Amino acid sequence: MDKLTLVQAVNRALQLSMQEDPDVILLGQDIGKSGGVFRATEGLMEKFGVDRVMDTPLAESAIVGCAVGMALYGLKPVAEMQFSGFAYQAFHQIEQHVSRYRNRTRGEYPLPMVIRMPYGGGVRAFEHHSESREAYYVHTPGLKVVVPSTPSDALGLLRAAIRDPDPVIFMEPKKIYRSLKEEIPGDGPIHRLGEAKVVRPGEQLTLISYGAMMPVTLDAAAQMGADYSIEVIDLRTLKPLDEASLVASVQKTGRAVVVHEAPRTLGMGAEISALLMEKALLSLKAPVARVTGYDVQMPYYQLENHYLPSVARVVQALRDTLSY
Amino acid sequence: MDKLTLVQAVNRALQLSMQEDPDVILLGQDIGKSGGVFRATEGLMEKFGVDRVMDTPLAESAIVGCAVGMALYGLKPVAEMQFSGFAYQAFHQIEQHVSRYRNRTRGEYPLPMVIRMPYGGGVRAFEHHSESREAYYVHTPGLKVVVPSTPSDALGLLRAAIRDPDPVIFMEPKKIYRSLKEEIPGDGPIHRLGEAKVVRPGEQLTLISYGAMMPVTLDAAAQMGADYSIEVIDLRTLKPLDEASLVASVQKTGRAVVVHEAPRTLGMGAEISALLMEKALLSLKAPVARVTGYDVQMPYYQLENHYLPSVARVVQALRDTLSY
Amino acid sequence: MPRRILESFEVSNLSILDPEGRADPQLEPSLPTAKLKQIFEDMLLLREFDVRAIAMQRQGRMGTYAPSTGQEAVQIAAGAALNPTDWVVPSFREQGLLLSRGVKASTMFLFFMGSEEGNRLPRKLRSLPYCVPCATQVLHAVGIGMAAKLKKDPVAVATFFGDGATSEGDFHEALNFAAVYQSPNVFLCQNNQWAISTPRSAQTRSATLAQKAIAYGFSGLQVDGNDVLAVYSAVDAAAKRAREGGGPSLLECMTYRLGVHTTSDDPGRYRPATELEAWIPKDPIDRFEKYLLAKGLLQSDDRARLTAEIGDRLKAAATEAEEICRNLTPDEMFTYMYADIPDFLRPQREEVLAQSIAIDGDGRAHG
Amino acid sequence: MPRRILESFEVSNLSILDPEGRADPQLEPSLPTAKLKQIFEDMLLLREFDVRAIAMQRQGRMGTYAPSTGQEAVQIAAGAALNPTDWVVPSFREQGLLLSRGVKASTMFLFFMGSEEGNRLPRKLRSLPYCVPCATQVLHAVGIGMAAKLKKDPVAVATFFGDGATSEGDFHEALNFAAVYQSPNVFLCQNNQWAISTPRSAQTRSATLAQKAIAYGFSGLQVDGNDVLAVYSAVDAAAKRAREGGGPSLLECMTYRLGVHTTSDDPGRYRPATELEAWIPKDPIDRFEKYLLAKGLLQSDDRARLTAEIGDRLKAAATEAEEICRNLTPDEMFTYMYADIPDFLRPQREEVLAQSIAIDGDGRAHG
Ligand SMILES: Cc1ncc(C[n+]2csc(CCOP(=O)(O)OP(=O)(O)O)c2C)c(N)n1
Ligand SMILES: Cc1ncc(C[n+]2csc(CCOP(=O)(O)OP(=O)(O)O)c2C)c(N)n1
Ligand SMILES: [Mg+2]
Ligand SMILES: [Mg+2]
Repeated sequence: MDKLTLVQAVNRALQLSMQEDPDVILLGQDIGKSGGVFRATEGLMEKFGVDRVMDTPLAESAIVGCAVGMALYGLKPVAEMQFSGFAYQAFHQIEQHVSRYRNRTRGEYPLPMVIRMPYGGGVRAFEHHSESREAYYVHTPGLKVVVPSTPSDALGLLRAAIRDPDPVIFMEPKKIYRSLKEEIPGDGPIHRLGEAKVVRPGEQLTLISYGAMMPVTLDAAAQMGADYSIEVIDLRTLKPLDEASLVASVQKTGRAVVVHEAPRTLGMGAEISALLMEKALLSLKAPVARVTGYDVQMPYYQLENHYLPSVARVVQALRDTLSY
Repeated sequence: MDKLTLVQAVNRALQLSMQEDPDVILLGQDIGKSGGVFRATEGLMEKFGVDRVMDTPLAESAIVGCAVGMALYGLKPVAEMQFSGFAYQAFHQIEQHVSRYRNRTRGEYPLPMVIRMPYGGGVRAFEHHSESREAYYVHTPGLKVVVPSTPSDALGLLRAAIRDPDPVIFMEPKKIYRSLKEEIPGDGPIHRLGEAKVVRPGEQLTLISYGAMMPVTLDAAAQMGADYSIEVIDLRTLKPLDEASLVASVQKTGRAVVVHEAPRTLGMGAEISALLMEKALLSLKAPVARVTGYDVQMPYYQLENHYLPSVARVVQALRDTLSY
Repeated sequence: MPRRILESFEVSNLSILDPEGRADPQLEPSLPTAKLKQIFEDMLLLREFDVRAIAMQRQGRMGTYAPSTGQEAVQIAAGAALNPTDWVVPSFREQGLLLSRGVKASTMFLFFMGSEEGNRLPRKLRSLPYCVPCATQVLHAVGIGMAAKLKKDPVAVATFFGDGATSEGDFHEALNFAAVYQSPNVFLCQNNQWAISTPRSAQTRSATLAQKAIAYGFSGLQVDGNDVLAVYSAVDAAAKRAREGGGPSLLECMTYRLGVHTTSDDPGRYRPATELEAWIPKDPIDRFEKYLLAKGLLQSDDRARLTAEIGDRLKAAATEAEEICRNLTPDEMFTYMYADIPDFLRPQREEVLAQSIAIDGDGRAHG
Repeated sequence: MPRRILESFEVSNLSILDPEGRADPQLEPSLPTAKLKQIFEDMLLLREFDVRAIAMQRQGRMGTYAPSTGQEAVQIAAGAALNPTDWVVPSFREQGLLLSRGVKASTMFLFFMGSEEGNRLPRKLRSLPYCVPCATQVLHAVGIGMAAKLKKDPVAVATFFGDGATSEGDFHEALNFAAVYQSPNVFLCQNNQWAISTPRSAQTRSATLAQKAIAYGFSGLQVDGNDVLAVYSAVDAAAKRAREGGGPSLLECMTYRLGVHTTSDDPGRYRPATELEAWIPKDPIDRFEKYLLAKGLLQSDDRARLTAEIGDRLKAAATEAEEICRNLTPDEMFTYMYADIPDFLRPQREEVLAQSIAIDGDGRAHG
């Protein structure tokens, strides 16, 4: 039984998917010979050859646009954006084609493809290497958006994303790429997309997060001690959102706090708050609170930890919400 | 005193701005000789010459990227995206530079520029000519986002946007470009960005919208008749949002319905609902309701009116909210 | 050694038919009679499609329409030079190409009538539907080419775009990828001299568009795009090269948009009438007709007869398309978004169905 | 007439110094002694900046760093050939260029230490800060050029980018706009043969990058980028042409990244050691030193002495930068977002200030 980090789990998921389906191919910058700037694709070119693990020129729109073409032909391309901050170079291909091809052609040309991208802050990197802009993709009809927070989920969700008949934006929390190892039995799980997970059951408050903010969120829940019963939910899939699980939990607890590092305005917290407004207002004992990145550009690394939600900020929101 | 349509008001605002400030220049596809596909820039090349009204090659990223350079040099460029559905070709320039330059350089290089784009459906156009994706820009820190709904506001807001020291995304509701004329005395107003407008005062419910959905929204309010007292607010600026006005209104009325044609998930309605959750929960007598476009790609024109919020849908939401 | 020449390049032009429809005997391709006749008929079909579509647009029976009049040789000869196993990836002005690939006329009408049914092109036709954002489709064509190469399928992938589209970043990225991966692509530019109101000379400063291939290390050829035989020969050669692993080619086909950009456009605002007049004598159908007449493959009244027959077929196709439009139901906007409709969309679909909106024949909703 | 040549093109290479530092007498530019010495000093400064920055990165006193070792001639000679009234628009690997334009070393350090203070370049330097997304800055340079032309200011605008950046759509759109508007741009490619792990040969199939200018109708020149005199002459000529209204030029400067892509990179994974070895003898500083020694403008111990002096200055600059970092306050992230802070951001700023987070010297928060 192997112990894997999150980035190793991504690598494993790619390897298993390529083994079981010859139509799965990878393309991206520096993913082949060098194994990717985060080593997510390490060893795969050696294993599957340069035809199935393609080092590309420096052009994101081409990577996504060619992946669209490959998917139209019948392959299952998995494209890597080196950082989510450079996926905007391909944003028109994503909005105009990735999200639309199936619908536009009345199902004649589905697009089974995955776009992987490391996202998020806290790794002391250059500008454009720290953003969290999942909202752009969640707002775009036709996409699915997945963000794992553990090695095992990364494996199970990525395998599911690659098998999924629809295009999936797969955002990888680079801050926790290597921060913990998990034992994964056998080939590991294959998840279903669209299912949130209660990672800690509780009765008094529903604490919701995903991706790299999960450890912070769990720490905050732990810090509240045994006096408070906090239910922690990991969204895992941001689109389609597991509305039923969220609503059921908040109907039980009557309180909710959402944590994410993306900017507050029109971040996931807004949608979840609006959802609970619509579906659980009468259960609410306090306003749904948002602990988020601020509505500023992610500062360069000297100040990035002031930008990112901290355990202290989450704890503060939990206290405020519990004592409302 | 002239009667102007909304698109004529845009034209007038551009003309006045160019007259009073020689640094204002326009660039975009087909804006010069042909006067723009919607005639928004008609006559301006004749008046101000090809140096200040630049017909460009077919390349949105270049239009925005060069506008950035011009603004860095000290000009005040007003770039036109022919349709908002093609602005994604420039999305990386917007996210990576337009929204960041001032902050990145600690104020040394502000970017006084405007990106105009017609948006929205209901004009029986091709695919990509009908979207409403203001949420992308509203979520992006560093931008301001303006959407007028009347000729007079279009004039006053565009002049303000051009004078503004920060970059402004100016989205023009093409469906109502010509649907009504308004008398505009003298040079017309110069608005302040960031101020919503109560276009119809009321006591029982706050009905919030902007842009091309304002006529639908006002019709719905009117259809409710004299038995109901509905306050209608036109947001006008989506970012920065006039939170104070919204909260004050809902604290008074206790009910709110938001109408927009953008997809529901993470559309403006989500942010407003979350805002009212946080700032007005105790005043709420009913959940804040959203009447929006669906979470699908805007259908081709045969079905687009089924996608767009209709008066009937707004009326239904008003009834449901009032009787909650 | 100080200033030494590293490389030199040339760009040339191919033309086979002269203005009077006489072919250069050295270059004239030997095409079967049936093929020549088919090309001529398909050209008439395209022109007639324009006539009917513009009329319907004026009657309010169709939305914005982008005609091809003047560009028949490029589309039809290119289509004729490709195999059914090859792929075609059009922009939004290739009605003729798609019709010649077997797409039903009613389907083509449906696109312009505002229904996605106009994009329901059976996979077996290997013809992608229209693509509105300029140059984005060029990348899809390269991806298809890369995939075909990977699968060792000997197919060419021809993609079509306008002169304006060559200014977009996607054009550049596509040609670069195609060269790097030696994908089996034929890049076919319909240089109709205008991108809405922007003349070719203001779009880019290079003397030709064909020379842009030099930037990617492969060859470009300028072709007389109003010359059926030149287009056929050039596409045939490029497609063969592609199928045989010889990599991509760029063909700049010089033609002219004789009509409006779309039915929303008024070229009178920007285009000198003299320019239009100079191109009218180069009409590709007239030129090809002269060639066929001289060869005895056509009689002088054939064109009128064929046009009338085509008119009847198109009339029926338009009626069929209108019938399909009448039967569209609003929940279709949900049906194809995902393979399975996700839970969160179900209530939205129910809402749209519950809305009692009366729809009239042309899709305007009252409610 | 059928197949006729329309245009022909050539691409050539410019080189002035031979590997032993001997200049071609026909091409040797006549530069004042002071300028020659300044260039040499600035090259040493750049190399020493790398040494110090890499050391600090290893000590945890600096974040990721992108060194320039091996590329000193391009950056410094290009900077020297430009006027202070010209503009420069760098990518993220032009420490030397910016230092030679008068940017303080402490400011350059601050960028890599993770503070926007590293981008606070006084407007009067006409030097834009670093730009991380490849090729996006090339468009800004064109916009600046267009604006300068509009204002009739006789300035050149030089922009820098790597070989990898030429594959991006923005590169294409920029060169096309520059040609169409005849903007006063110098496009300077630091072709250091690698884009992270992608070798030049896999980036594009064209024999040279210089020939890409042909696509836009202007001229490209390949330059020996490890040759100070060739770079100086080429940039000087291109900048003059630009200032005089002669339009844009593309210069492909052939150089080599002797070190890592960034301090996060390990070239051992992808780069053959033999290639590196072949480039070491072409070291641009050694070559230029030989030239200056032969001319008697330098003594054999000058380099060591200058390097030591520079080392001291850089040490002080690093200390200054670290002092600035210690005094950063978190509300700065709000201060510069908009000209005036909007109401909705005020509570967020208050929240960040209210958070009691202990900060240690290198910016890690514990809270
Ligand atoms: C990315 C993008 N920007 C803008 C448009 C709007 N538009 C539609 S057609 C057109 C001109 C296209 O010119 P060209 O490529 O020469 O093709 P043609 O119309 O002449 O066939 C423009 C600007 C678009 N469709 N896509
Ligand atoms: C748009 C974009 N995509 C990806 C990256 C990540 N990245 C940083 S440097 C680099 C390679 C750049 O190569 P080149 O242009 O040759 O410049 P060099 O690093 O050699 O100076 C890449 C891919 C980026 N900065 N920008
Ligand atoms: Mg054209
Ligand atoms: Mg390089």
